[in-house]
Amino acid sequence: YATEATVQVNRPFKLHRLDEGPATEVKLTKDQALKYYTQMQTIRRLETAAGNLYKEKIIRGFCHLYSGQEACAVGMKAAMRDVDNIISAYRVHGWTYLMGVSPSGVLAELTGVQGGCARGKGGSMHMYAPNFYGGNGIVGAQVPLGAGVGLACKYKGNGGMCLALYGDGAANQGQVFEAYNMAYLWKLPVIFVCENNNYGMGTSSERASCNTDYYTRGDALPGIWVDGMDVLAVRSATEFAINYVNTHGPLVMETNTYRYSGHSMSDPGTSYRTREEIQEVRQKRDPITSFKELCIELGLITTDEVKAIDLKVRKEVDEATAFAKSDAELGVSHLWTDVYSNNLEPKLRGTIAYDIDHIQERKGVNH
Amino acid sequence: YATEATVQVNRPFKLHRLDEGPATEVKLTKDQALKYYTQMQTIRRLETAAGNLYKEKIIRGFCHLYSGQEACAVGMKAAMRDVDNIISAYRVHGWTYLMGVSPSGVLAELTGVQGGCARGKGGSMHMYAPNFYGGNGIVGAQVPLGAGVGLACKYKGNGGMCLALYGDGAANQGQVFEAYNMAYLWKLPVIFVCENNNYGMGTSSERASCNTDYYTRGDALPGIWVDGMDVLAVRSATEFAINYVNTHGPLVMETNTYRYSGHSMSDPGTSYRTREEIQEVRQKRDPITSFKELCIELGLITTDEVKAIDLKVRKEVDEATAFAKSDAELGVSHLWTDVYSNNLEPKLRGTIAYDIDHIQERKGVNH
Amino acid sequence: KQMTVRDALNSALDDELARDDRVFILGEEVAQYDGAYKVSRGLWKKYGDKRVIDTPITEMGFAGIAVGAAMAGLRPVCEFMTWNFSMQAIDHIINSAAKTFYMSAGAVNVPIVFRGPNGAASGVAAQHSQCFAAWYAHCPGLKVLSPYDAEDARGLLKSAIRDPDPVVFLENELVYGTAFPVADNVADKDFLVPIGKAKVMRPGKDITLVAHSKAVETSLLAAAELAKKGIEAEVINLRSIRPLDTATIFASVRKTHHLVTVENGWPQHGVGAEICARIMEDQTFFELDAPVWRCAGVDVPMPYAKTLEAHALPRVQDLVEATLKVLGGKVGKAAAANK
Amino acid sequence: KQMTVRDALNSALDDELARDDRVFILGEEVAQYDGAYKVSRGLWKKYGDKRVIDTPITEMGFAGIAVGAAMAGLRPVCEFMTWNFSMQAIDHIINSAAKTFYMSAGAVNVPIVFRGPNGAASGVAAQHSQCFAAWYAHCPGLKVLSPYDAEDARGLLKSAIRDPDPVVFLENELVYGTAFPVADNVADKDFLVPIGKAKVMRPGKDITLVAHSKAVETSLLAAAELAKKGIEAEVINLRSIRPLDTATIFASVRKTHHLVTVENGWPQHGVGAEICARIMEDQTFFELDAPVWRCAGVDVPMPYAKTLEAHALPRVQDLVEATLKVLGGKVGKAAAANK
Ligand SMILES: Cc1ncc(C[n+]2csc(CCOP(=O)(O)OP(=O)(O)O)c2C)c(N)n1
Ligand SMILES: Cc1ncc(C[n+]2csc(CCOP(=O)(O)OP(=O)(O)O)c2C)c(N)n1
Ligand SMILES: [Mg+2]
Ligand SMILES: [Mg+2]
Repeated sequence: YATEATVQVNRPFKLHRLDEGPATEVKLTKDQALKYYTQMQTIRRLETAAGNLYKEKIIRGFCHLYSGQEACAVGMKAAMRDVDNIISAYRVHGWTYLMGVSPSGVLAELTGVQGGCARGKGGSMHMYAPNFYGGNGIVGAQVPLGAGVGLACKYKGNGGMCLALYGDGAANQGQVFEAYNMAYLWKLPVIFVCENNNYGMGTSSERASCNTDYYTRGDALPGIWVDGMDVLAVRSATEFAINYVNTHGPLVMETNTYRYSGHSMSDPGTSYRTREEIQEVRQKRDPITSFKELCIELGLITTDEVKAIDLKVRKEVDEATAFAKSDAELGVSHLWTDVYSNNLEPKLRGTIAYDIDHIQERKGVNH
Repeated sequence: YATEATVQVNRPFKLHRLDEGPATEVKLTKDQALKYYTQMQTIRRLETAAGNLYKEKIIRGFCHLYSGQEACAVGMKAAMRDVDNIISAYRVHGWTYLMGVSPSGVLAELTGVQGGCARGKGGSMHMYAPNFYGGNGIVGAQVPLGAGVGLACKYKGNGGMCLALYGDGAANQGQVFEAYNMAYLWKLPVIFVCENNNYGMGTSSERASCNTDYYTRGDALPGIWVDGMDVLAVRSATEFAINYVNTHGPLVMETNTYRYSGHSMSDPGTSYRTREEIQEVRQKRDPITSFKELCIELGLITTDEVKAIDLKVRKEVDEATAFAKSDAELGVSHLWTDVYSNNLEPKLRGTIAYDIDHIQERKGVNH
Repeated sequence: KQMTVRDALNSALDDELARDDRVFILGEEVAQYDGAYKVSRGLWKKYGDKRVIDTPITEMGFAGIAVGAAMAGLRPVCEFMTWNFSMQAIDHIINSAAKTFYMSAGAVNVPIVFRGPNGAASGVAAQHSQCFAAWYAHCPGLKVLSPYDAEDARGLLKSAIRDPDPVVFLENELVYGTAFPVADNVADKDFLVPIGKAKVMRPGKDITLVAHSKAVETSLLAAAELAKKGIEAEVINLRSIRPLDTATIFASVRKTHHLVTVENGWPQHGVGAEICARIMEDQTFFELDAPVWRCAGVDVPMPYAKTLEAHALPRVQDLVEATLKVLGGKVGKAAAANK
Repeated sequence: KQMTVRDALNSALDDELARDDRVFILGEEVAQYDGAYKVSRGLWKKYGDKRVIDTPITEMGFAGIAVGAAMAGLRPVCEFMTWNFSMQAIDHIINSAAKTFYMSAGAVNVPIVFRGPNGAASGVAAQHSQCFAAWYAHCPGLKVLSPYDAEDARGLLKSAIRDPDPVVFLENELVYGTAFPVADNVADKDFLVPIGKAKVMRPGKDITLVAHSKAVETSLLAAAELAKKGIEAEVINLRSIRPLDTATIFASVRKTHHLVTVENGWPQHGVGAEICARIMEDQTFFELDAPVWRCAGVDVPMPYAKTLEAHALPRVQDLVEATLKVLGGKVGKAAAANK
């Protein structure tokens, strides 16, 4: 068996205003192979569990699954260094896990119990972890926020950068262009990542965008198109981009990907696209299957190892599910806990009177 | 003496995503020559008068002069048909006049008296006329509004279109990109006109924009760069653009121009650029002087005619100034007149009680 | 007869699209997807691309386009998928729509309706649960409606679309699917509910509960509870936040001498606060036997967890408690008198 | 000693830039142009490009960038050239800044100050004259300050910058150039005015006038007028709209038994409305000898013409009239007692 292999990325990168692009020939070690596979498989399982909990009406509100897009997050994370940051929209269960929250921390947040990573107060769209700035519910808003995180990196001179992720739908939001522009003027270390899964809710990218080559939409900002179903291509592009943005300033990266489920759990996801379309992607481009097959073919992972991982992941997610179902919600006093980092309101108002004393449990990382 | 001449536009157009551009050889009749000269001269005089009234403290608040940019408005107006519309920002004294308001209607609005075109209620930034949708004080906001006016043209099928004007500073506003995008998707008859006078208040275009080729910033939208100091070039480009947008959908037109005064009257306009820079433009590129010289050279206008126009314009603006100084403000009851087109508030609130009856004088054009 | 709020809104849109060809709908997913919450279901199929327009996710841009189209003679109905997203477009609602008629000295009125679900839904957390009633009603030039049931929804939406001024129309997702009993005439093509008039939903003589949107339901349930205690609460459904129908509130207070305001939005500078002030400034104040009391959403961002969320909004027991507090010693008396 | 509000703000920024290297300023024209209203004069020269940053005219974008930088550990002071333009960025102020600490269950606080001139200036008409005090103070998670004089401006801005929560700081352009007398310690490097405390500007025992921002000036002038009539008005400068210092208001009312609220913003759901409601809900209500009365901006968009503009805001005579109305028959008595 091999412990390292050299792989050619599947589909060529496309470049905008760049003379040179990411490496197309990449190294993959056995450890990496095991890790990426485990991570992608965990995300897939997590989402399946989340979907089921939603169907059981244990998860309320929205529930945006990432199934199909795993290679994007895992590939980017593989390239990130300790000093690097990421911010995204609401489709972030997978990212939350990658950034250090346990599967039970994620699922418990979805079920709104106290063991959730935001103690059940943030919910499906608002999860956080060190270097992970959420979890944002307003389409596009995370993009300037991410540029601001990049500004902080540059300001502090810590060598870090920020990945600011958004969808093909969000890519039309004006504030995204405002963020591109300022990031360019100020040479901020930001990678603007458009995760193009072809649809913004029920609207195909062609019906929403005058130009669906999202990697070119930064105008003066260089861009890279990458196959978002190929974890190694994403890793390679991100490595290149990290290096680029720290030297030259911002860049746009489009990851071409696909979401298997509806937009949120209430959307069957089949009125604006055909079942065949989804089936075809699942069969021909699934990021996990294709990576697994590649690794087996390269001799980096055995089928037994795959089975062992699958088992382990299933067990972990099952346990997390059980925890998310059984854990308790926060007590009612948490309604008025940590509204301010430095509360100065003499009394908070409850439903019928100014009779509540603010409770301070935490001060926040920037106190 | 000639009654018609053929002229070559001075500086070549630049094109973005267009195979063919506007005509570079244009016809100019004597009548047109007289008209354009009169219009440009009137605007210049109006602005000088406005500047003086401001210095005399008769005009309050902001006062944004258009001196230096006259060829942009006059050139566009020359190409506009009855069905066409225009919307702009706050630098619109000249446009208001071109769209049919008398010089006294403009200056009286600036001095806030009842003879003003908005009866003194709108003020410097909020003037209106048929097919002219203002006069907008929020940088960039007029751009989607203009796209909406274009949508109405298309919806009604009246063959009209809308010119949506904005500055180089406004060109970075996110909503401008949002408007481009929707106008393109819906093939709206809109010409997005970036009047690039090189500065947004005290910030040069290079310090504010990642790409100062504003005519290319519409991405999929075609663009034209035109010398905004050449009234015939602007007319030619606008004629081309009107034809284009009614057939194919929106287009971006950048008029390269210059403002002689400060941003508003409170800005001396010399801290962020040199006096020499201003002097140089005045001497070498002034839109009025150069047009006058051209017309004389072509034998379309005599120096006597020029003098006569200058005299007439001066007289008209002087009379308008006198009117704007002497006319009375509206009576106090106009404070509560025409707040709603169909008022339903039983009583409006004055400073200390709900004791005011709304007065309805007008219903508005869309009642 | 029964009608869901969703059908009430849908049929109102359908009627007005049919009645006036200047009316058109635009917003995210309103056409081919039939509306994120299916309010515009079937309308794109019926009226086509020209009249029902899907937009990209660019609220500031499409709200501006809608306002521009209204200025130029059309009658847009601009849907925000939820009102939370109206913050991206709020400058156009306030500066471009609300102020233009006045700024132009009566020249350019802006006939537009902005609509969508407002306030808290279920489990959608802090960024998706804000009530915008007080914010918009703060601003002259706008009319601000907050319907509760199917009659409100249908009659007010039709009035709003026919109105020549900009209207902010605040729906509530939680009742979209609720079927309400309606009178026969509600389905009439020209059934209209007048803008600016509140509706007495339940008469009573001991205390007035004044509410809007879903808080009307809470108030009705509280009134039922109170009835068991022998207290007759009058419930007023505001329907309109601007204009605010103080005449109806005052008439009720002159009868009941006690008032509790109920809203799901935040308290500070909210709807209840304004009602307190209006009463103070009117002769009706002297008819009060006790201070007015507010029930409102707890003054915190909306939490996600179910129990916390439930406690963040006024519940029936809160209203009962507030009522008893306001009635004070008179509770026994009222109950006795009502025997 | 005298200090203009502009210098007060400028020196506060200077101090805090010097004190904490995480503090930086960004906004339109704040650096090379020295600020549109010269509030940041000299700071770019002194601190350079890193600490004082000119932005393009893209409020939504730069406010978002500022909030992101705050989340990641910096202390931005984000200037809006005027608060009117904050509508473009309001989603970041509310959804990104105000709600994040709560949504993250106390993990990510957002130490940021949004500042700039608020409310009406002179002759700038409807789109440039709005007061945002009530809107922002409606929202939990924010602190909302509205300084009046130089002491307020300097002390509160310094407190705001040091505060770990998002602060909305509403200045008034019309007083930027006004020199106010200040105590010696106001210039101290560590002079702070506590957030959330109102200040009694003039003591009095017959009636309380409670105001914020430039309306404090109108109130002081009215108090002087009233003094001529033998009426002693106590004038309270709110300084902070959220938290609202009801303790100071209530203490005053317990003394004067009469209250008039004064603000230049619109009345409906305004600052005065909230004060009315708070009094109603407190025991202090029973100390009132007459209903609370509001003086506020006229409920219309701001007109441009000078006379109309002047009449759109409460003037001294309006306050006097309101006061006499509230005091009613007691005017003579008060005057006699004060002889
Ligand atoms: C400003 C705003 N408008 C609308 C919405 C409702 N909404 C939530 S997600 C979404 C679609 C976004 O599509 P895309 O950016 O492609 O991301 P994806 O869901 O495909 O990951 C919409 C319209 C929102 N949350 N915020
Ligand atoms: C949203 C918004 N932000 C800021 C301002 C203040 N402001 C008015 S004009 C202006 C400069 C605009 O420059 P540009 O677009 O180039 O137009 P020009 O003045 O050169 O005609 C600024 C910053 C405003 N009116 N609206
Ligand atoms: Mg998408
Ligand atoms: Mg400019």
